[in-house]
Amino acid sequence: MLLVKDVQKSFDGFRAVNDAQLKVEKGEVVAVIGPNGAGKTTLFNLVTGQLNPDSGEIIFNNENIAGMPPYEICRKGISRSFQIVNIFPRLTVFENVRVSVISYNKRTFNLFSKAENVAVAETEEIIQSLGLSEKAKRISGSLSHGDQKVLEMAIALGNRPELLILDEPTAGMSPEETLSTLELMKSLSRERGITILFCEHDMELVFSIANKIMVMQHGRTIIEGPPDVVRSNREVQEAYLGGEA
Amino acid sequence: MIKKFSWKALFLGLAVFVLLLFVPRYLPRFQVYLFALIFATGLLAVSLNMVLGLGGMYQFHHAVFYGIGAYTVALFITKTSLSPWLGFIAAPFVSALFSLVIGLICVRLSKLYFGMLQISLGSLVWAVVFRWYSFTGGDDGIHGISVPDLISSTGGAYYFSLAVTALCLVIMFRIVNSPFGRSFQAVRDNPERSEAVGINVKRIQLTGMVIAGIFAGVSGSLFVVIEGSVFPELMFWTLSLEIIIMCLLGGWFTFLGPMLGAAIIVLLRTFVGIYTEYWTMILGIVLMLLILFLPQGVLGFFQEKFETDGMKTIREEK
Amino acid sequence: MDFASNITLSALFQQTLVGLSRTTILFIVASGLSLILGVLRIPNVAHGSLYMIGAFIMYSVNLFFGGGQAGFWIAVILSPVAVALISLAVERGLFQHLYEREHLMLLLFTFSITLVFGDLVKMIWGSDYRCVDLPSAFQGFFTIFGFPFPRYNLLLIIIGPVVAFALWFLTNKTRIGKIARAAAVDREMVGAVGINVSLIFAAVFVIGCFLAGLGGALVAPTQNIRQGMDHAIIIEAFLIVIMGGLGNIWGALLGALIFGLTDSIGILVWPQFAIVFPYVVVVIVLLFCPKGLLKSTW
Amino acid sequence: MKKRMWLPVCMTMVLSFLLTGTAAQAGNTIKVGIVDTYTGPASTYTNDVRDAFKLATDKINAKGGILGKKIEFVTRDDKFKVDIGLSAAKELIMRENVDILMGTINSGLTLAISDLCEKEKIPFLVTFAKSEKITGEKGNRYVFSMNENTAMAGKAGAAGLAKKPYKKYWISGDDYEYGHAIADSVWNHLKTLRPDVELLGQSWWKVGEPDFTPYITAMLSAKPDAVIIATGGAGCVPFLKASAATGFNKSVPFYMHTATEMSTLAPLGLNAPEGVLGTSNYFYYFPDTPENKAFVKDFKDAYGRYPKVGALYGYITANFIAKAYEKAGEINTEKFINALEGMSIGSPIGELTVRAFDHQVMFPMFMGTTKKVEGYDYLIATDIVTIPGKDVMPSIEDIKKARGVK
Repeated sequence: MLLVKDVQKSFDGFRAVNDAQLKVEKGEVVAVIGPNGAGKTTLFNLVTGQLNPDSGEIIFNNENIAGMPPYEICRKGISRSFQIVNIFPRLTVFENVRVSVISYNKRTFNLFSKAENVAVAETEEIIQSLGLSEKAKRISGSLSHGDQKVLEMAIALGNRPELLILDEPTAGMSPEETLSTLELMKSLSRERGITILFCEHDMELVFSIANKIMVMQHGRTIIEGPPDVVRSNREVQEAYLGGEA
Repeated sequence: MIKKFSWKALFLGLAVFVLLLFVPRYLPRFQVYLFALIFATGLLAVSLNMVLGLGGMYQFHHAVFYGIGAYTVALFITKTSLSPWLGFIAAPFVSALFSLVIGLICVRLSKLYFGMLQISLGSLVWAVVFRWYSFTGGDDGIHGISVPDLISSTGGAYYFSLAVTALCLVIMFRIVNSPFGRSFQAVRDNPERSEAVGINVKRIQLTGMVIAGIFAGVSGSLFVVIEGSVFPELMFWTLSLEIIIMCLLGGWFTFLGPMLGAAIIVLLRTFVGIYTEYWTMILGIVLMLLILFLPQGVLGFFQEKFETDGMKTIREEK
Repeated sequence: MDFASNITLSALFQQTLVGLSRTTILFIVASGLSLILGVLRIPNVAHGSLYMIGAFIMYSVNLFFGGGQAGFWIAVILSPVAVALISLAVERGLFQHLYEREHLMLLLFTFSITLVFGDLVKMIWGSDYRCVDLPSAFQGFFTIFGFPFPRYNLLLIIIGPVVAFALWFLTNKTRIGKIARAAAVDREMVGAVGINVSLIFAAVFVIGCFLAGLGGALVAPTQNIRQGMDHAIIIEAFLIVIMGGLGNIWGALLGALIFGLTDSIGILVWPQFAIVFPYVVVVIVLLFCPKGLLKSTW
Repeated sequence: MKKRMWLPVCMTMVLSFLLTGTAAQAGNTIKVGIVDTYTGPASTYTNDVRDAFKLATDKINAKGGILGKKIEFVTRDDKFKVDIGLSAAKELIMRENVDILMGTINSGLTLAISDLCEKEKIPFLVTFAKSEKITGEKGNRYVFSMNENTAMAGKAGAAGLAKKPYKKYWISGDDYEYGHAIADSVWNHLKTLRPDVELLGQSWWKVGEPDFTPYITAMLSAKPDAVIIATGGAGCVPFLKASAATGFNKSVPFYMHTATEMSTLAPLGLNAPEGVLGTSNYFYYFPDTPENKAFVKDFKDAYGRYPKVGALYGYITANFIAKAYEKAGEINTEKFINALEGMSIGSPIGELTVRAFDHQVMFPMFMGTTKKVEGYDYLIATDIVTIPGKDVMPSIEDIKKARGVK
């Protein structure tokens, strides 16, 4: 479904992403791992259009999406969450999610119907499934960090993505929150059939859910394959898993 | 700015409207004129807030669109033999057109850069109006514009402004609470995230500017009805700053706050001006105190006091 | 009049020189504004008022010392210092509580200061035009290629680079400058390493305002000092800063050069439309370099 | 609880503001409303208008007023802004119920108020705006001009320049109505008087231009015989300053309408350029008549300074009002206007008459040259030539043509 081929990106001469390779099939849960500064977030930003690659191809459903603006990529079916909480802080939780549902329904430029009555059912469904119902009326800026991370995901789901990209979905979460996020990701994948691409530092989580793992270092793809292959790869062990595994 | 529709608010709004209908009957002529002026200025401020408060865009030169609306009506009446009413219909369209052109150039930038580029472009428009004697009357402006008899008296102008302002407010309220309005607020809060959920940020900002321009144009045409004059100061940058002050004074995260801000400024200017030459100093001090102690604006303050909802936390975080 | 009908090489040269002396004033004022914008992130509209106050103080001090060489130089030094003191009071009294506010709020706050200062100037100095007489050494003109060039403008052209160098030295070679530049990029980091950011900010604000006062003092002898000077300069200064890149001193210099030269050459090339040239230039620059010509600190 | 009181308190305050009805009506006074600019550079001219007006009315009131009524006046600051001034004029008419309006130095505002006064049927005596449209193209029954206008200034300037040998001219000025109107007027009349003059070119600067050096070098490069400078108000001082600094006045002679006025020359002290040709309505040192001396003394005693040209306008306005009401015999607007049309009064500069057709006071013009004179701290006008009012007035035919009537 998604194919990242020879993608490069540099900032002021620094190669943040250098020959990244990635292949995601429909229905898979793919993890990207690597040390800090390996270029994971940059890679995601390149896929979802926040950055334009210097060279290389990003094919999504047989179409090269490299260099497209983020909103167009989003409309093609790729949604994402961000590593650092990135929500609409002055809006309520409900409105946060509704905005993306409205966008999915192509009603962003609808000037005269009442937003009150638009996209209520879909929004409620998403909020409920992520367990945010109780906080739906809170102003999102006042939520706890963990709730905001969940809200991140809820916003991303509002676009009914085929491919959901999560940038460190559990960063800064408590162990319980991490656990419920893990469950959530599983159910998204199984029940809704959403393809998930994520990056994460929590190795336990990665190996418990991913069908496939891609390892990055210095902006380069070291290896890409099923978890056991990756786990047994010496280069990876040395470079990254090292002492931990 | 999100407000649940409530019967209470609707009832209150209608009651105020009905009360206002009787103003010319019971108040002296000058107060009637002042009310009309407040409507027009308030409409202008609310229209600016459509981009400033709703969309978080630094629209630093909103007065240009106001002036263009006013000049459109004035030129329609003085230079053509068509029905003056057509001028009132044309004004918002011409303003929208200018909004579109200036917007197309400006939306590529953000925040201060956006604002300053807009000031440059707006000043160009101003310079053209200021110099083009044969068409716009140059710096003298055009005076003694004869609007249709129906709306030329103080009372007539009052009712016309009241009706038009009320209608525009209803439309703008619907826009604020439409899916577009919600999306625009999302863009204000977080443009990057908005792009990521599939919103074309530049396009929505441009649309917002055009909408704001339309209502600024309407408000400019009301000014012609009330004052019977147009002059280049209507599109000078200091006026633009004044409109921004109105928005902040009243509360830029509320819908009617800018209206209240406009009323306060107009009243201050008129009544303090009677007693002292130094009213700008008083305005300056009032503004300073306001920014120091009431940063959410007057209406924002009341809204916060009476409808909690976590608004406070937001302010502290900002 | 016809386009470019009376351009001669010497006139062009002359006009360039005149443009350069104008650039000096614009640069001094704009660099102060840019410094404050870059480090403190305050779009300081009151900068124009301080410029005006600088000019008025220049007038009063010069008058007090009875003019002449001594009075002139004392005034040139004293008036920016006085302006700096005023700005220190404003910063400690008001601004230091406001740094976390949104730019728009800060902009309006400085605008309200402009309103108060405007009326204060009217109260103190009244409404008559004021003029500063130059000491006789600077009166008169040189003749360059057959055109007169005022001596004082030559002095301005010399002062321009001196101020630019002093600013460069201040921001790059002194401790306070280095801290200020670091604070411009990440104020929390600087605060975290135990530096009193608030004091640094106050210092930068005062230096920026000192420059406004200096600009006012230097411009005073070339024109009439009057109410409304503040409005005239502030938009120009902002456009220059935006054109050059927010917070960049060299950007302010470049912007001032472009502004001053288009203005004065425009007058020679196409007098009727000289009015719109600077605006057009700003629009063109921002269309091609949306973030200004040089790197912004924002 | 206490906080909840805010809303009603604010509401009452706003309402009480609004309901402050018509100011108390004292039937025993004649009320004059002055809208003028008391903030910004223009106020250096307008303060004199107000002060001299007060001087004159105090004198009239001390003698028992007019028809047994005292003259009372209120002022409003328009800040040189049309919208504020227009609003203030409405307030004076509708809320203060003034009998007469006076002002203002802003031509655009004057035209706007003139139109308002025609609708409201209130006499409007213009005391500083110089646009010739006020009593020309846009004149109406209710507007009177108590000062000279651009057409008159231009005609006077042309009359003076025609006597000089210059052929090749350059025109420069403030890029707004006033500048262009003066320049056009001078040039058109000069062309009629001296068909051989030639215009090399023109340059215009924005109003409030601070530094004129670049313009001066541009003018020099065209090498004209003489230059007509059409700048007014705040531009005069810095222009003279720049011309002294560049020696412009020594290399090219130039004419500038208000160059010889005290508001222009006094700030420059002894550094002003000599030999500049200028026209004005009034000097406190000219004409050297007992009436003028008495006026200057009164003014100086009252305010501690010499009167500038605005003082003349304020002073005669008060006297015109008094005499017109006396002639009308009652406080009646229409009768007041009828009385004022064609009326003459004595003034510090001799007899002045309101021309009945266009309501323009026929001012004589004094053309002089700047010079250092012993005993003055600043330059004054010398070699003053008086151009009588009837010679500088625009012809009635011209006005009819401008108004589009036969």
